[in-house]
Amino acid sequence: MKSIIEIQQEISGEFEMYDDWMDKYNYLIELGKDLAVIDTKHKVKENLINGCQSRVWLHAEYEEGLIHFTADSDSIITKGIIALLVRVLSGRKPEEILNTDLFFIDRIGLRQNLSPTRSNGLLSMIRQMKLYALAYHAKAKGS
Amino acid sequence: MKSIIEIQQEISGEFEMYDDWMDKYNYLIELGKDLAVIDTKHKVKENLINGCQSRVWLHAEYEEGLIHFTADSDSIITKGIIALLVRVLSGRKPEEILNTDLFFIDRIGLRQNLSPTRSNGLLSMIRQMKLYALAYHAKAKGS
Amino acid sequence: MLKQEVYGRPLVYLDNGATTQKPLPVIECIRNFHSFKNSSIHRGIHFYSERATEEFENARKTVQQFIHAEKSSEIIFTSGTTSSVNGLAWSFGERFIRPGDEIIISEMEHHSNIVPWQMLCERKGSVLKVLPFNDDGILEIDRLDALINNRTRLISVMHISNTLGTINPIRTIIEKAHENDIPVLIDAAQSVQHIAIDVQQLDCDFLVFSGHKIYGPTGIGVLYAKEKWLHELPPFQGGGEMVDVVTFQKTTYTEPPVKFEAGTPNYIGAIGLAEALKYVTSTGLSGILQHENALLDYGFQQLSQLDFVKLYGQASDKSSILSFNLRDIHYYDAGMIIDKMGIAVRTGTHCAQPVMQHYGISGTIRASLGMYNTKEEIDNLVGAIKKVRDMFV
Amino acid sequence: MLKQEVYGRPLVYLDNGATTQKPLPVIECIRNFHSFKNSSIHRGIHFYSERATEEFENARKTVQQFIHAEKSSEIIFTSGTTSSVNGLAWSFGERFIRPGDEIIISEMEHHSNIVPWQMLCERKGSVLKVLPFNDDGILEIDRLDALINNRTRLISVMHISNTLGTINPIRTIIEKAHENDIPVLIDAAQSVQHIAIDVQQLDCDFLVFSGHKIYGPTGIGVLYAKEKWLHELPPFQGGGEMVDVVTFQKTTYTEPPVKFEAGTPNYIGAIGLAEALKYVTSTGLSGILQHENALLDYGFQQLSQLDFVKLYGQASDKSSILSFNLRDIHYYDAGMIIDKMGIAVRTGTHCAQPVMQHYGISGTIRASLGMYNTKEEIDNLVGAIKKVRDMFV
Ligand SMILES: Cc1ncc(COP(=O)(O)O)c(C=O)c1O
Ligand SMILES: Cc1ncc(COP(=O)(O)O)c(C=O)c1O
Repeated sequence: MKSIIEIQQEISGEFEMYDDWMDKYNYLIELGKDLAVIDTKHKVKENLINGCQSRVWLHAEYEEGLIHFTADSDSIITKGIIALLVRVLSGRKPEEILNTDLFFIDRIGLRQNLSPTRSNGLLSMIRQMKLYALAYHAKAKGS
Repeated sequence: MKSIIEIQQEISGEFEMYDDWMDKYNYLIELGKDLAVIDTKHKVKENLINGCQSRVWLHAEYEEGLIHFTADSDSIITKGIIALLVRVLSGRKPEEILNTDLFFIDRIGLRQNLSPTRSNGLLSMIRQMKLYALAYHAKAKGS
Repeated sequence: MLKQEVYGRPLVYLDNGATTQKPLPVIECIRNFHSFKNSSIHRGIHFYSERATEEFENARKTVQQFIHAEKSSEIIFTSGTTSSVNGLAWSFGERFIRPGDEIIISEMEHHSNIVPWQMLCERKGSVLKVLPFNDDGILEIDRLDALINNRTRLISVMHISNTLGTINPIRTIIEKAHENDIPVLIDAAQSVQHIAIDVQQLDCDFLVFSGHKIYGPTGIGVLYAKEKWLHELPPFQGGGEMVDVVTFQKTTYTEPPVKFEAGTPNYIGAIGLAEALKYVTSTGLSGILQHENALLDYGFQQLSQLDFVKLYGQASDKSSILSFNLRDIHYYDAGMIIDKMGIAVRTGTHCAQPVMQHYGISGTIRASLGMYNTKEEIDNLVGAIKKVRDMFV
Repeated sequence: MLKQEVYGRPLVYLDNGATTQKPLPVIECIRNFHSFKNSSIHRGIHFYSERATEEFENARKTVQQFIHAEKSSEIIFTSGTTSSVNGLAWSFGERFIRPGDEIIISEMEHHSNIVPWQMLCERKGSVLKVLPFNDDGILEIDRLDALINNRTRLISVMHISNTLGTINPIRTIIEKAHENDIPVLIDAAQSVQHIAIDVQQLDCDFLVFSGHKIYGPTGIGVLYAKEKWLHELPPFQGGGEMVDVVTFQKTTYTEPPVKFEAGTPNYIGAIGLAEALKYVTSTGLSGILQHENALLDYGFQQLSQLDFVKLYGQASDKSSILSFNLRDIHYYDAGMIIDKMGIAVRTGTHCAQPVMQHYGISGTIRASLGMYNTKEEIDNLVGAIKKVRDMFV
């Protein structure tokens, strides 16, 4: 499996192919459509993330030391963004998730151009993923 | 007795002699000092006029169809202004007071230069004098 | 005739329901005041303070004339519509509301005309009743009679809906209310900038609006109250110049409107607002209305032709607002793409969650018009919507 | 070093306690925002709305840093000191005040820190207690212990007196209060512009001030509240974005600080205020203080030499304010003449009638200093006072 850094570089490369922000959006939409469907039993209120104009469900599972994320959103662009985050962060160890610097977000212009700061969806998603990592990290250390 | 118009012209003439606003103030201060003292029994709360930073007492008496004003203030400049108003309006018939146009106020620059609009002393004083006139006018007609 | 000035940028600004752009004279008036005239108002006796006070009181008169109030003392400056409603709710509540009393609002209100009454009802044990609207976005005015009873103390309704654009029959509501001796508050936040208001003709008891939605500055708003109420209602804030005599034993208040304007008012905001009202008046409200209505009709017609567009608010009496969703596309996705094409629209609940609940949706896309918008901008919007459709299906 | 810019006119402006003049960067910031950036904030997702929101939230951070709050969410924007106190009095009162509870203020407070508490006490049947000051204008801090008891719920005092200039020993007050688990509100309306404030070091629970007194715009103010209070206190106004879910059955509120900012906030005011704070910071508060103190000492000394001048406020810990009367001359007469000489001072009670009652007077003449004042201006004032004396005797 590629490292978090490698995957981020890979994603940055993919986005660099598009000059036009419209094409970048189109790509995000594609990614959103392709995101593996979340189990409907996880599309529950407890998994909702605050701070988005669109609704985002994020579910985490911890197996053999790794965290697996599945997610969904009623906004397809948001879903595309989540798809990227899942690709980078899912299947990793809690420590990795906690310590990683998500440089790809700035590099592909996600923060400035693709996602609005205030609706805060992106930041809330990342925060929530890190919170899961923190929780499982504590659990792993405790046990 | 001179008419209200004549007295106003007279006052305007007196003020025209002074080029300097400072001299105009000095003159007002003189007038204030010279204002006939009000009977202390009339320096009561009921005779206080609202809307002045300084306190103003205005007393009116109605005798043989004429209204006589006496007044006082703890501010000497205000007293000077009252002295002018008393000179113009005291000893007049209610109708005269009600119908008069106090053109001297603008002509000597009282409104713009000598008295502040907001502390509203001047306007309050005139209003109060006219209210007395109105009251005595109604009384005269009623009786 | 509308002066088609460019307010800074070639952006297509269709978010006038949220806030409006400021005409140059307003911007310059504020700057000019800051640069050459600034001084605190009331009781200061020095020259600048005098002049600032005079301009502030003239601003009050400008507002009075704009809404045709009888007296300028009926105009209270607040910091916005929300403060106006909250202030009144507090004050009216303290004076007139007992447990079991009822207040009527409508189902289409903005949160700012819902929550203050809910807070009041919670505090006083009173009851909030709601006049519903039908799926076309029209108030079911026939049901008002059934809501009114001898415990009804106040009716508070919006003049124009910020989500549906509906112009509500406030005259009828006021008449019915007054037949039962019930005062009426009109939330004119979305109407003063579009339709000429005459509070004396309407005979409303209270009327509120915000400066920033009528081409004026932020942080300033108006609470109009018929004089007879001003003496009965207690002040909603204390401090500063609103007092007559202050001792620790007893404080007495001064006359309205100052009684209701505790602290240093936003006098520069008020003066800026007056400048905006003058601008609107000199442009001509009837011309503005005609222009906006033509745009609205055109936009409505264009969007109706697109079968994937669902429009909310089908009232024939409608103003300046196009609220819609695109089939199978989340409003948030659509909004992001429309924004990228340089068009500012608003997405979400527009602070009117009950309206969304009515339609069982979580939000809409809203384009709201101002006097400076053009037919080309509507075309741009329609083009953008088609493009969005292409991207997502 | 103070930049001696001319703010518009060669007038001698000594009414900074009432309001301050705006530095050019502040004026330009506001104009610039109006011209190129204006858009409503929060939840709008279009570019301009995003950017306006970001600037507004950055303004909050600037305020946070300026008063050294722990978190930016502890900064609530209001429309001014008076609104801040009223909002808090309402909110704190609803949550914590029962009949018989006590609130302590001081005898030298501004009406804005008296009347809201009187209104609260009247509503809740609680009791207002007053910490007196002595004839030098110094709080009789020894008497605080006797005022505090187990019914005391809050102490609210001003940091610097707007009539006497006294710098109050707020650290001591806060310590004493906290020993008894009593929260403290500091009215910093006259101090933030003169003295560096660190709310964490002071450990005050609440602190309030106005934008317009610290070289910023009117219509904007700050309520700082320690985070632990923000969750406990109910919102003081309802409407707009401060809600989470609104239904007619039940409305839930969002997180602080937005929970306390109902309606469209004065975001342009907040951004202007932040610019003013940056200006003050870059000028340097310690330099400002030093400069103002030197002027104050000089002015105090000059006026002390005139036997017909009676100065109020003899505290050694004093800031920026000279309050006085001239023997046998009404302050109103003096003020008018001083104004005519191009010097703006304020006369009257300065919204602190109890201070006047303490001295048995009806008002004073007040010269209050800002960072741009000069020694020449003090000389002008002293000259004017002598001239007044000559005119009236
Ligand atoms: C000490 C003090 N507190 C409160 C206020 C009230 O401030 P504002 O009028 O800006 O609300 C002032 C201003 O006069 C003041 O000097
Ligand atoms: C109908 C209506 N009422 C009230 C408000 C609240 O106005 P403000 O946010 O200026 O207080 C708005 C603005 O969004 C509105 O559209």
